Amino acid sequence: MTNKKKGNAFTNNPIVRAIGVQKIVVVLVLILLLVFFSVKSSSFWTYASLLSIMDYTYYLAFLGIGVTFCLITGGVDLSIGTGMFCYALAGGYLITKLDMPVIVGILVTMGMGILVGLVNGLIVSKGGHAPFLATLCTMMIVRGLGAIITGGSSITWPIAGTPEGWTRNLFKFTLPSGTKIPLGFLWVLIAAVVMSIILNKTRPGRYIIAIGSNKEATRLSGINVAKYQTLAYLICGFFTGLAALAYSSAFQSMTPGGGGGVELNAIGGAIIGGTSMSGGSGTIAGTILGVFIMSILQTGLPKVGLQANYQQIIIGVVLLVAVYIDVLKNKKLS
Amino acid sequence: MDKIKENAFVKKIGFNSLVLFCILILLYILFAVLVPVVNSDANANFVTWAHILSAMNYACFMGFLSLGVTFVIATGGIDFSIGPVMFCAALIAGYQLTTNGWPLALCLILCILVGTAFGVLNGLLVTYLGLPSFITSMASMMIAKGLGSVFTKTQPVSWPQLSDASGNGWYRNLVRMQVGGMTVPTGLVLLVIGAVICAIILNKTKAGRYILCIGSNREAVRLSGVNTKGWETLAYILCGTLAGIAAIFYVGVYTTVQPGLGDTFNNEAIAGCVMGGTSMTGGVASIGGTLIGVLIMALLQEGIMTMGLQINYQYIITGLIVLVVVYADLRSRRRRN
Amino acid sequence: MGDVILTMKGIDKSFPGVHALDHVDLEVRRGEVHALMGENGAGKSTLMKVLTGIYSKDEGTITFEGKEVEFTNPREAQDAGIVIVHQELNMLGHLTVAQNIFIGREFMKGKFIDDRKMNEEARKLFDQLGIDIDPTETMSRLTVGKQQMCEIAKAISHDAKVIIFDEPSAALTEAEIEELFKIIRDLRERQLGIVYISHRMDEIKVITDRVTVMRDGGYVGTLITKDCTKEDIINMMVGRVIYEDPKTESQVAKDAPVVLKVEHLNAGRMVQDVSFELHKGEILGFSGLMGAGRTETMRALFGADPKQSGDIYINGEKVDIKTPKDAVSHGIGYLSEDRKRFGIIVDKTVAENSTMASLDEYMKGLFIDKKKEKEVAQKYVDILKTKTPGVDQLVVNLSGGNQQKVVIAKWLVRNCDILIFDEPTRGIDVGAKSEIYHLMNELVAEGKSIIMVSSEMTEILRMSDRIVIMCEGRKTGELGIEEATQERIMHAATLRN
Amino acid sequence: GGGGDTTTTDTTTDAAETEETTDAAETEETADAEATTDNSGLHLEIVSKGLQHAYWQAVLNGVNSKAEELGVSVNFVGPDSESNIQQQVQQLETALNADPSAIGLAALDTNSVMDLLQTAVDSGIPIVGFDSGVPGAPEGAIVANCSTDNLAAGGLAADEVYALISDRIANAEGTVRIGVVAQDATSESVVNRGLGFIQEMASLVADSGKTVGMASVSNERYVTDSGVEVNDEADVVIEVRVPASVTSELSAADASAILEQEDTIAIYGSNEHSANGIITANENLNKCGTGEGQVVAAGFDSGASIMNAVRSGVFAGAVTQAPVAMGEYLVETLVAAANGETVEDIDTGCQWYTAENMDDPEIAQNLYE
Ligand SMILES: Nc1ncnc2c1ncn2[C@@H]1O[C@H](COP(=O)(O)OP(=O)(O)OP(=O)(O)O)[C@@H](O)[C@H]1O
Ligand SMILES: Nc1ncnc2c1ncn2[C@@H]1O[C@H](COP(=O)(O)OP(=O)(O)OP(=O)(O)O)[C@@H](O)[C@H]1O
Ligand SMILES: [Mg+2]
Ligand SMILES: [Mg+2]
Repeated sequence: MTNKKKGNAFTNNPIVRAIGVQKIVVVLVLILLLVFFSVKSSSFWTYASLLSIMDYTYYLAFLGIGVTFCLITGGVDLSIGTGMFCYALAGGYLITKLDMPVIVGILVTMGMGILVGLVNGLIVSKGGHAPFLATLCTMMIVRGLGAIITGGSSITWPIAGTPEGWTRNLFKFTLPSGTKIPLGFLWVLIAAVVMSIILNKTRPGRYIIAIGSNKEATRLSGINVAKYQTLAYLICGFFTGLAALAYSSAFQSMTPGGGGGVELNAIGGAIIGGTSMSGGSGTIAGTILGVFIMSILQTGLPKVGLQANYQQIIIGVVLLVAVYIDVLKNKKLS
Repeated sequence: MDKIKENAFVKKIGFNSLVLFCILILLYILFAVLVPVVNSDANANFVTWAHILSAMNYACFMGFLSLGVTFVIATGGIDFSIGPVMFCAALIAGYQLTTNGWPLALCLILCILVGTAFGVLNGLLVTYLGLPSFITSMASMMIAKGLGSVFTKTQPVSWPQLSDASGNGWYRNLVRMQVGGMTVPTGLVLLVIGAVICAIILNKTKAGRYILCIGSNREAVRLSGVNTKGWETLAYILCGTLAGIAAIFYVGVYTTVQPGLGDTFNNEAIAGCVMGGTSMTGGVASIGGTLIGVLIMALLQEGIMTMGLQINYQYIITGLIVLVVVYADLRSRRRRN
Repeated sequence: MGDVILTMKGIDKSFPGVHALDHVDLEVRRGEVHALMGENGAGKSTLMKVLTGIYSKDEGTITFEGKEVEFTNPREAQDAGIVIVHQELNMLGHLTVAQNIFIGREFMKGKFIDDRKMNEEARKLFDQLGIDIDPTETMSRLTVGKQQMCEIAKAISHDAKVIIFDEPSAALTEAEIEELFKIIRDLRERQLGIVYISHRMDEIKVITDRVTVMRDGGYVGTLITKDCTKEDIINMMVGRVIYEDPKTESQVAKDAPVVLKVEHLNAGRMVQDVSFELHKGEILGFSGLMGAGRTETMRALFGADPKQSGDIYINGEKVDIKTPKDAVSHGIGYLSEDRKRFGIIVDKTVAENSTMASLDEYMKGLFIDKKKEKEVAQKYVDILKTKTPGVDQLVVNLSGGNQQKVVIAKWLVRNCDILIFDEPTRGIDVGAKSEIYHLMNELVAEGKSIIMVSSEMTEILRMSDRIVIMCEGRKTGELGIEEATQERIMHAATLRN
Repeated sequence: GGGGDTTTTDTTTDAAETEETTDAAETEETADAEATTDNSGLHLEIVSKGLQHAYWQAVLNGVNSKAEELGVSVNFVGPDSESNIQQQVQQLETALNADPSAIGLAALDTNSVMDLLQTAVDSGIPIVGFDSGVPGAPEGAIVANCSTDNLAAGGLAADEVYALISDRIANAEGTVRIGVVAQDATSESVVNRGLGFIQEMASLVADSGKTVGMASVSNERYVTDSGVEVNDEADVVIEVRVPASVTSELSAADASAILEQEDTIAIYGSNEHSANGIITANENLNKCGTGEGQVVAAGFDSGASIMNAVRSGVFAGAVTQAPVAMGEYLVETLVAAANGETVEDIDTGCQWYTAENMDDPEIAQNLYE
C-alpha cells in the first residue's frame, strides 16, 4: 500500500508528469545500456563509435518520426522499411545508371516516398481498408517495384569524393582536416522539433491526435477525418523518403527486395518511446529516445561479441517487454 | 447477379469463392495465351502437366501456412511469425535428423511440434497477457529466426534426398510421387485433404464456431460462458502446427533451409488468406477461399517465371489483387447495410 | 418566450428495419426551454441528429431563423448556431479539457495553436458557468459528471442560437444538476432556444416551458408545461400501449426457497458491500439512477469482472464464480444492457447465437449437430415469437426487439434457472416490450427466477415482486412491491452518504 | 558437407591447373566455328544466383553479348535475393519446363536442386555450372563448369594480405587480429572465399612459426569448416563475423566491431556486399590503409565503391573474378553442349588488383562499376 502511494507521489510529481513516466524510464534504460556497453566494450566510447551509432540513428529516427504519426491515428505503416529501400533504389538508379543529376535522384526518392504515403493514406481513409492490410499490400508492391526499376540489381549511391558524392556530406560532413561531423544529427533534431511542433501546436497535429483518440467524436466536431488521416500517412511517406536519403548516405548501397524488418525497428522504437499501439498518444521526443535504444542495441550488441542470432532474440524480447508496458499502461488508464 | 447469389449451390460455396475461382481460371487462360507470345523461346507452352506440378511446389507449403493463419485472422488477430517459424521448425528437426541421426518419423513430428510450440507462445502472449498480436508475432518472428540460427550454428540444413542411403528420403513423396512413370502431385492431394479438415474444424466443430464468434464479438462469447482465452489460444496453436506441417512440405520440395530467413512468406500467406475472403477484422473466414487464393498466387508465380519476367511482378500483382478484392468486399458489405 | 427560431416539419427517417421517425414536427422559440419527451427508442436522439446534420432526413423540412436549411455535417449546423450536447459522451480522452472544448476551431497565433489562449478562454467559460474544472487537465482523468459539464461548456462556447441537451442530467449529481439548471436559465435569459431531453419528470416541471411528446417515432403533441400535470405527459408518452397488468402484490409464495444469495459483494468502486437474496419464481427489480452500480454488481456476480470479496450461494450452496463460464455452469444467464457489444454476435445466424452458451449439448461426437441446433433455435423462435425469416438469418438483419429475443433464447436453450436481465427493454419498440414482459412473467411462473435491472420506474413497478435500490455502488434500500412507490424508490436512489 | 565440397573444388582446381587459359581460347575458337553453323533454333536458360550485385550484371552483359553474337536466345533469371533457395528451385524447374537446349546454373544450394538435375539428365538437357557452379553435384549431372575457384580466390587474397602484414606479425608483442567480414554462412561461394582466406592465412602464419587461432566470437561454421582451432590467445587471431541478415547496415556494424579493436591489423570482406560494409565502417573510423599502424584491408569483386577504395588506398587491393568473360564462356559452353559436343571445365580465373595495376588492360576488363 505504502509502495503504491509512493508510486503515486512519484507519478503525480508535476515535473515527472510533464516529461512522462515512460520517457524517464526510457532514458534510464538508455543510460543503463550505455553503461553496460562501455563496460563490456572498450571501443564503445570513441568518437568513431559515436559516428557509427549516428549512422544507424538517422534513418531509423526519420522512419520512427513518420510512423509515429500513423500510430497516433491508431493505424500503422508496414511499408516503410521496404519502401525506404525502394525509393533509395529508384533515386540511386537514376543517378548512377541513367546519369541524371543528383538532385533529380533526391527529388525522385522523396517524391516516391510522398506518393506512396499519399496512396497509403487514401487507401486507408477513403478506401476504408484496415491500415495494417493496406500497408501490407503496398509493402509487397514497393518491394517488387524497387527490383523492377533497377532490373534486380543492387544500387550504390555515388561514393564520397566523387563530384556526385556530395550527398554523403549531407549527413556526415567531412571537414578538410578529415574530421567528420555528424551533421545528420542536426537534421534529425530539427525534424524532431519541427514535427513535435506540428504534432502539438498546429491544427493538423491536433486533429491527428484527435482521430486516434476518438475518430467518431472527431468527425462529429466537424473535422475532415479522411483528410487528416491521409495527411498522417503522407507525413510518414515523406519521412520514409528522408530515411531513404539518410540510409543511402550512411550505407551507400542497397539490394532490391531488402528493407523488410526495418519497419519493426522503427515501430518498436516508437512504442518503446511511449507511443501507443491503440492510437491517441505519442511523442516525437519519446520516439527519438526509443529509436536510440534500438540503434544502440544494434550497434552495441555486435561489439560485445554477441553472435548475430542472439541479437535478434534479444531485440525481439525487448520489443515484447515494451509492448507489455504499453498494455499495462492502457489497462491502468481504463 | 442477385439471382446467382441466391442460388443454393452458390450460397453453399460462397459467392466470393466462386468469383475467385473464376479469376483463377481466367488467369490460367491468360498465361496460356500470353506465355507463347511473350517468351523469347518459340516453343514455350504453359499448358503442360509439368507447369502444374511446378506450381504445386509453392502452393503446398504456402497453402498450409495460409490455412493456419486463416484461423488466427478469423479471431481478429494476425500472425507474422509463420514464415520464420516454418523455417525454424525445418531447421531444428532437420538438424536432429542429419546431425544427430534421429529417426525420420520422430523428426517429422518434431517439426510439427516446434511449430506448435510457437503457436502456444503466441497464443498465450496474446490472450493471457493481452499483447497486440501484431507486435507479439513480430517479436516471435525474430525469436524464431534467432533460435533457428542458434540451433544450427547458422548453417543451412539439408534434408535427405529421396535416394538417400539411409532410406530417410521417403518424406519427399509427400509432395510428389512417381507412380508408374507418372508424377503425381501428392502434395496437392494432401493440401486439399488438409483444407477439408480445416474447413471441417472451422465450420463444423465447436472450436471453429468459437474461433469465428470470438472474431466477431469476443466479449459476447465470453459472457456466454465460453473460455474465450482457451479457444483463441487454440487458433494460434493450429496456426503454429500448420506452419510446422508446412515446413515438411517445404523441405519436401526444396530440401535445404537456411537460418535467419522466411519472413517474406508471411506476407504471401496472409495475402492468400485475405484474398480468399477472410476478413482482417475477424469473424469471417473461408478455407476454400484461402485455398483458391494460394493457388492464384502459385499460378502467378509460375506464369510470371515462365514468361521470363522478374519474380517481383508477383508481389506487385498479388498486392494489387488483394487490395481490389478486399475493396470489392468492403463495398458490397457497405451497400448491404 | 420570443418568436419562433426553429421549425421541423414532417421529418421522416428510416434505418434498415426501423422506422425511427414518422413525420415528426417540432417548434422551438427564442428564450424557451423546450422539453422533448418520449420513452426509450421513441426517436428523440434521432430527431436531434437529423437536425444537426449527423443523419440525413428522408423527408421533411427544417426552417431555422426563417430560412430553410439542410445541414450535411455537424460542422455546418454548428456554424449556423445549432449545437448539441450528445447523450453519449463524445470526448477525446487523450486531449486536455480546453483542447476538447475548442476542437475544430482552435485559437491560432499565426500558424500555431495558441493553447494558452484556449486555456484562458476555457477558464473564463468555466468561471462564467461556475464550474470548477482545470482546463489543462487531461479529459480521461475527469469523472463522468465533469466530462459531461465540459461537453456542455463546449456547446455553450459556440456562439449558439439553439442548444440541444440530450439527457444531460443522467450522469450528474444533484449539485451538478443544480448548476446545470442555473446555466440553462441564464441561457434562456439570453434568448437562446433550448431543447432539453430527459426522462426525469420532475426536471421537466422545474426547468421547461413547453413539452413535445414523441411515441414510437411519431409526433404526439405539444403542451405548455405549467398548464399540464405529470400524468398528462405520461399519458401522452405511453398512449394506447397495453403493458402487462401492473403488479400490486408479490406473486411469490411466502415459503419460496432462496435460489441465489449474495453476501457482501465488493467489486471496484462501483460495487460496495452489496447483499441480497433471490427467491424461486421471483422477479427482483434493481432500481437506481444511471451510474448507481447495478450493472457492475451484475457483472461481478456473473464473473464478467473481477470481484474483491463476497460470497455467493446458489440453492444454499456456496459457489465460486470467477468467470462467466463458472456462472453459466451454475445455471446463471446474463442479458447485458448493451446488446450489440455484449449480447449478440451480429454477423452470425439466429441458430448460432441461440446455442452459443450450450454448444456442448448440440454436438454429435466432434461435430456440431446443425440439424438439432436449428431445431432448437426454431423451437425458441416459435415460443418467443421472434420475427425472423428463418433460423439461418444473420442477427444483424433483425430489429432490436427481436435481437433481444435471440439473446433470451440463448439462455433459455441453456435452461438457466437464474436469469439476469439488465435493461431488457432498452431500445426496443413498444410492442416487443410488452411481449418481453409477458415472457418474463411466464418464465417465473415456470419456476425460474429473474433479476431485472431497469432505469425505467414504470417497468420496475409493474414487473418486480421486490425491489432493490442502489446508489453510488451501495444498496440503499429494499422494498416489497406492496410498499413501493416512485417516491420511496427515488428517495433511496438518491441516498448518498 | 565441408569435406565433400573441398574435393569437388579440388578437381576444378586440377582442371584449371592443367588446362590453363589456353583451353578457354580453344573453346572460343570451336564456338566461333560453330557460329557459322546454325544455332538459331537454340534456346538457353540460365539460372543465376540473383541480379543484385554489379558482378551479376557483368555476367549478364557477357551472356547477352555472346548470345547475340551466336544468334541464340537466352533467358537469364535469378532469385530476388541470394538466400532465396525456394525461388531459385522454382526458376530452375520452370527453366526445365521450357524444354531448353541447355541450362546454365549457379546453384545457391546443390541439395535442393538434386531432383531437378536428375530430371535434366533424364530428359537429355545438359547443364553447365557457372560462378561457383553446382558443388557436390552427382557424377554426370553437370557437363562442365565455368567457374571461379573460390577457395583459391580466397587464398589469393590471403597471400597478398600476408605479404603486407608479415613483418607486423613477426614483430608483434602480443596478439594481432585479422578480421573477416562475410555476408553469410550459407552460400557455398561466399563461405569458400572465406575459408580459402582463413586456411591460407593460417598455414602462412603457422609456417612463419607463430601460433594461429580463431576468435571465439567467430561464426561457428567458419570455425568448424576451416579446421582452425578457437584460441583467443594465439599470436594471430582470425575473427569471422556474419550479420543477422544481409543488409548494409548490419555488415557495417560487424566491420566496425572488428576495426575498433586495437590489435586488428588486417580485414577482408569476402564479397562485394561485405567489402562495402568495411568501407562504410571505415568512413567513421579511418583505420584502413597500408601505412604505419593502419589496418590492411582487402575486398572481393569490384563495383564503384570498392574500386574507389582500392584506388584511394583504403583497400590494399581486392580480388576480382572475370564475370564478363565468365558470361561469354558460359554461353559458348552451353551452345557447344547443346550441340552435343564434349565440353570441359573452365576456370574463369581471378586476379588481385591494386591501385597500381588496376588500369592494366588485362585487369581493367574485369573491373566494372
Ligand atoms: N444508427 C441507427 N441504425 C439503426 N437504428 C437506429 C440507429 N439509431 C437509432 N436507431 C433506432 O431508432 C429508434 C429511435 O432511437 P433514438 O436513439 O432516437 O431513441 P431515443 O428516443 O433517443 O431513446 P433514448 O431515450 O433511449 O435515448 C430506436 O429504435 C433505435 O434502435
Ligand atoms: N465517478 C465515476 N467515475 C468514473 N466512471 C464512473 C463514475 N460513476 C459512474 N461511472 C461509470 O458509469 C457507468 C454507469 O455505471 P453502471 O452501469 O454500473 O450503472 P447502472 O446503475 O447500471 O446504470 P445504467 O445501467 O443505467 O447505466 C459505469 O460504467 C461506471 O464505470
Ligand atoms: Mg436518445
Ligand atoms: Mg446499467
